[in-house]
Amino acid sequence: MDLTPNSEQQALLSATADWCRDNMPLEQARSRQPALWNQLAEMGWLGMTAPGMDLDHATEALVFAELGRHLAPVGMISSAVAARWSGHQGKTALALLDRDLTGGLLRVYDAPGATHALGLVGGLAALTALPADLGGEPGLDLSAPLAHIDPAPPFTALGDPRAALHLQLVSAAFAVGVAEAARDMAAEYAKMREQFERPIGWFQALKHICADMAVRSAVASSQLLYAACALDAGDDDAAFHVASAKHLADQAAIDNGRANIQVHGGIGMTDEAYPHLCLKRAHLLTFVAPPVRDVILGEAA
Amino acid sequence: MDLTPNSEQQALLSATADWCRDNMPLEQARSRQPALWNQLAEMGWLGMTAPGMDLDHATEALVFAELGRHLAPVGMISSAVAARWSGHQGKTALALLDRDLTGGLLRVYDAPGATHALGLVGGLAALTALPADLGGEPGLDLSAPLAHIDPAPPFTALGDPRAALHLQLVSAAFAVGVAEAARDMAAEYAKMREQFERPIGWFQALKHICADMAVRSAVASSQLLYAACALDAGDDDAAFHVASAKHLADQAAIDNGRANIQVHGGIGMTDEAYPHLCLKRAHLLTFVAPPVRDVILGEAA
Amino acid sequence: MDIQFSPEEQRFREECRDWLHTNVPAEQRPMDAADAVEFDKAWQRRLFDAGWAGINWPVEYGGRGLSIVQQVIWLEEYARAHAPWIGANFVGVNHGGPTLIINASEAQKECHLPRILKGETIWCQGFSEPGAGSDLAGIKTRARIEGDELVVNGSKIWTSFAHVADWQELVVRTEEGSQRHRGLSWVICDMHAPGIEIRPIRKISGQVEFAQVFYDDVRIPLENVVGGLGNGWKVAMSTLSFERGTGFIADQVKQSQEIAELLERARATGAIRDDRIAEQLMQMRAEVAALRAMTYRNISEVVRSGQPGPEASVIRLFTSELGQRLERMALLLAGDDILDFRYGDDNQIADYLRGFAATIAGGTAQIQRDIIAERLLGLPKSR
Amino acid sequence: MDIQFSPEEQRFREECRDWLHTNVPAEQRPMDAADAVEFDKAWQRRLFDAGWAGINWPVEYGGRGLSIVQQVIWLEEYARAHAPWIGANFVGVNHGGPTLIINASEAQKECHLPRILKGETIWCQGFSEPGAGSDLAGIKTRARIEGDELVVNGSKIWTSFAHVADWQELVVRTEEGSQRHRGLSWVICDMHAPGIEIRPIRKISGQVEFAQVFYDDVRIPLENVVGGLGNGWKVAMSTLSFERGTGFIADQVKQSQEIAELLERARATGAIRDDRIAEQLMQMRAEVAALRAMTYRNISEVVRSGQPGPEASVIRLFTSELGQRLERMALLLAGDDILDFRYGDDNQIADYLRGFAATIAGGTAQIQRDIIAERLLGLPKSR
Repeated sequence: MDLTPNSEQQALLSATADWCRDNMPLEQARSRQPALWNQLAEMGWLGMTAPGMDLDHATEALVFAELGRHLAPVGMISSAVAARWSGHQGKTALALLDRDLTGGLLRVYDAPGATHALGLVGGLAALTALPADLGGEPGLDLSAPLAHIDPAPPFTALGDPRAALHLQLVSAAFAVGVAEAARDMAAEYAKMREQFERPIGWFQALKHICADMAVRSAVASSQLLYAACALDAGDDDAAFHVASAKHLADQAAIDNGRANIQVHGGIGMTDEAYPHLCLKRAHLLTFVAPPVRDVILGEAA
Repeated sequence: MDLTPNSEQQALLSATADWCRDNMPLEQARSRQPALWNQLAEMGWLGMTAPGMDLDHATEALVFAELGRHLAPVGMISSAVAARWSGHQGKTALALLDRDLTGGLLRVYDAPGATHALGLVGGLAALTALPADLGGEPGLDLSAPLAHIDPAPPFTALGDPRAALHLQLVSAAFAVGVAEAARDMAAEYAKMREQFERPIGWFQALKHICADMAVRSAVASSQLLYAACALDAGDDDAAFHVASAKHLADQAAIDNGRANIQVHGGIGMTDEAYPHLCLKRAHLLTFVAPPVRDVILGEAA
Repeated sequence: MDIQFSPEEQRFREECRDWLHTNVPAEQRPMDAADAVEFDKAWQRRLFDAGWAGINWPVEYGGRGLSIVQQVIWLEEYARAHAPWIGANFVGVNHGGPTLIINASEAQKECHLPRILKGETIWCQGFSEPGAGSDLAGIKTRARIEGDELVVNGSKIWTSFAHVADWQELVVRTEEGSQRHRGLSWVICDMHAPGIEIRPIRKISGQVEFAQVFYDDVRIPLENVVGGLGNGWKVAMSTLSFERGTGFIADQVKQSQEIAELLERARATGAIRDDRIAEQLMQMRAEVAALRAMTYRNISEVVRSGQPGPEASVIRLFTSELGQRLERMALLLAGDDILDFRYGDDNQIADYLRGFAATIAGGTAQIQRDIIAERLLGLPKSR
Repeated sequence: MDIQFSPEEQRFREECRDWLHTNVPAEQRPMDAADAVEFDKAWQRRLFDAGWAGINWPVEYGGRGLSIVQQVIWLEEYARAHAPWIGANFVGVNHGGPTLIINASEAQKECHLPRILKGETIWCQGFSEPGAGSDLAGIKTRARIEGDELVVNGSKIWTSFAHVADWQELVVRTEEGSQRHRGLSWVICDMHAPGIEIRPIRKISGQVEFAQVFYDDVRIPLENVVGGLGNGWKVAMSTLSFERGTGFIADQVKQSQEIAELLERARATGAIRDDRIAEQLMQMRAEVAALRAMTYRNISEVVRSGQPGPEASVIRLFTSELGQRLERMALLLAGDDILDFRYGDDNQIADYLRGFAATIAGGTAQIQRDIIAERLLGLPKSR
């Protein structure tokens, strides 16, 4: 039993953090260059658990939380799952059905350059082929081009039910990263910004907002790592742990996202500051593989 | 339109406050002397809106909030309603059915000396005759003797549906009083108690707990007065306003009751301090004429 | 105590309702900024011509000189009729004008007040600075006196309608080296004066509704000082006592319309069958009712004593947080529609994003709680 | 990273489980205080005789000298087996003993440690004072040195088991005029010494489990000072680093049992069909799982680095507030049964009432949030 990263994982984590800071800063998440995807592929992040790299979900969750912290493209979520379970290497777009079954509207994120999109259909991870020229425009989350297909084309479900858990896990990792990014942004601002001739972080009201952000992040990231290990171990309760991780991660991302804006005050209300990028991403992630209540309650069949 | 007490009401209020402080301090609410009831009757508080006194519900709500603040006996609630709608003068015990219809367990508060008990049965205020020797022992709320009758005897519903609204209104007034008592107790303690060489009320965390108590009290008491006026005016929405008042008053009483214990710290956890008396009373009041969700939603037939 | 209005007040309400019914424009306020200002000005003029501008302003400056309760009634009916947002006239009508009425010289009043009421001049605010947000007394924009002029240097921020305003209510530090609340002055600044530069700021909802204003040796005649040099803090604080809580009326009516709409939507989609949603809607419906009760109580206090009670800060905090909860519920009911939001959309997502301002602008929720604890409960000041 | 235990650890877990299965007493811990202490002592002796006392205490003082992970496994299995609450042995085994192990002289250790493990002596705590609760450094109880004795005057409060304890871990001010953290000493006080008076305090749940202790010229040999005169603060703070987060294990298992019971009750009564209740239960079930993850993570950190991470304060705060929410849910599910609660009842209402202590005792939730913000996030200290 060990829920801390080993030295290899730590090295990988800090390399990831360094790379992200240099090549994919959160501050540029308004729109990511298409060329970024080649770099992401080169770094091996589009198929960490796929045959070839064969890393475990625990390592993947650590790295994806770090990527999520820098608001990496959401298409990385679907790419990771497709590479592991379907053999589709490289970029796979992220598909969101507006109902849990095809027939309604389909939203596709990060379509340019992808031949397929992956999403959740009837509780299973499933793939669909994309029209060649599918582009997209920024939506609520400005970072990824969003395209619509109405009605949604047919999907082919992946055989292994663990693919859906994998999708939920990596999207939870992204959400944990968002929660941590918001926490750190708020804490830094609270140390630097002065009002009433003191840093605002000196005031207990602001201090406690930040403390609660730290609690939510710690809770969500701990459960994320446990869930990843449970998936790796083939634990009977893996579905419960992954759903719990997603639930807590979404909550942490949204609540920290909101709190971060409040801590920033007026500047947090502007497009030119960065807090809103975290919040908008957090809202998007709640629609990716949302947790099912009965799974968390242990009521599911 | 005027939601502030006029000069007569103000005079009555301050006389009530004075009397309560001298004769019925909250600090003695652990057990009230039976003789107190004679005094309450002499003061005219057992039938303020009954024929004879004919005061309006607005005045009654003001006075009952003040009485509630001193944790006056809960039997005053049922007495006020019985006097107004059934002609039963003097003390009427408070009846709580464990379901909304007879047949289950009946709890009776403040039975000694009362011939009847009044409670809510099937949404209507209703009376039942009590056995002559019914006594009682303190329960969660230590202030009033509690007796059990199992199964509940038959009740006779009062004809006017407004009697049920009246019951809800005066119990809401009691809850508003509890919320205010807890707020003031916490604020006083926060000014007096020192830690880290300052009054604890200097610390923003404690200050904001107290501020939230003030907000909850202001919200609940404003709605209480509006609801009382709506009942007086025969307003079409009176049932909505009274139910809303009860809902907000119960919340304020419970939440302020809890916050008051937290502000008091260790001493708040002891039987010898008074915060717990407010909280226990608040819990009792949630079972008196609880608000119906569909009435507040405007969904009720 | 009584929630009923007098027959005279009820007649006044009928009058308001009748006029609004036939006069509220069918077209929406335009999205384009320049068109919107023209719309705002025309609508204000129409209100003025029909006698609905400045209900409680003195008659000598174009107002009606009516009671505060009539002002409340007008604002209620105005909101209920979904009459246009006052828009660019907001600062002049609700803030600058009232401040002038209390503090300005006769000449200043005669010059500005009628024009504000007629929609002829647009005002903007110049209080907050990049370094002085919640801490308004931390103002650093300074004005030195040269002859009969002030020469202003510095910067203001969060200024709505800066680009279309003719005048600005500007608070500057006129005593060099003065600290905090002392040495400030409230001046009328000509927004067309040389040396003023305006940088628009985009909100997280995409709208560009406010700006940062830079002052580079901007010259303002000393006669534009209101309430005397060095009295700026007192002048700025006086405005609230003119509004006396009526500013909450529009919010209150808007929130009661919002909860009604949310309920309707939840019924239509069946979401109301989810107990969690029904419970939250119930909670907010009760709270919106309580907000009206609290607002009426505050107005009643003003009528009785001439002054709003300290509960005004409670109303302010409660309204702002309730508003945010209403917006969150709208977001929840919108489901994944929110993903298609784009800058410029004016819908519930824009309301949600803009709505963060409610607990920030004009004193954060944290400052409001300090004020409530200190003024209502007498806890010791910690700032 | 891995959530699986090694084969050796799994075998140890089996051993624990087997022994507990056959040895956990069927009878409840007695309600009567004197009987309860006898029960506690007998049970502790039984644990000791079977080799389960002091799993991670040094072998030379009667412990097993095993790893922290084995300690965790024992505590998990202990809680899962519903083994008796450690009761009167709590302070000795979990607090006084560990403090002695780190700080005491050889003579002090030999004298006290084996007796604690065997359940022969009962300890109580003497840290808090009426005027020094959250502000532990505000201690005023003073001890002057007379020859080879300390003479103690003052008062301590919230002392559990004061009336049955043999020894007390007592922190007093031994330097006259010293301020705050300085000039304090940690001493072993004989609770049978003359001059000690004990006033029981009743809790809001009716139990009398703690007391105020008064010291009137109580004489304590100087040799009972632990860790040196004037080092009391450092000694008191050292205890946590011995426990290193294992103290959270029992809470975590208890809360996972509680959520399971609440779910079962909600299913049985049909309350789970109320989406509000189902939602809250879901929330808490996820949180209890996360609490285990967080606890394991903290333990892993200790195993890897020898020190618990600063996250321990997060676990503490989170556990206390989650516990209170679990208790509130139990109250909600109990419905109007709560009205019949009487002093002395030991049920969910008693748990709810006693549970207020969780965010007060040992540092309020407010203090915990200060610590988290300052130590984890580096925000400036404000006290």
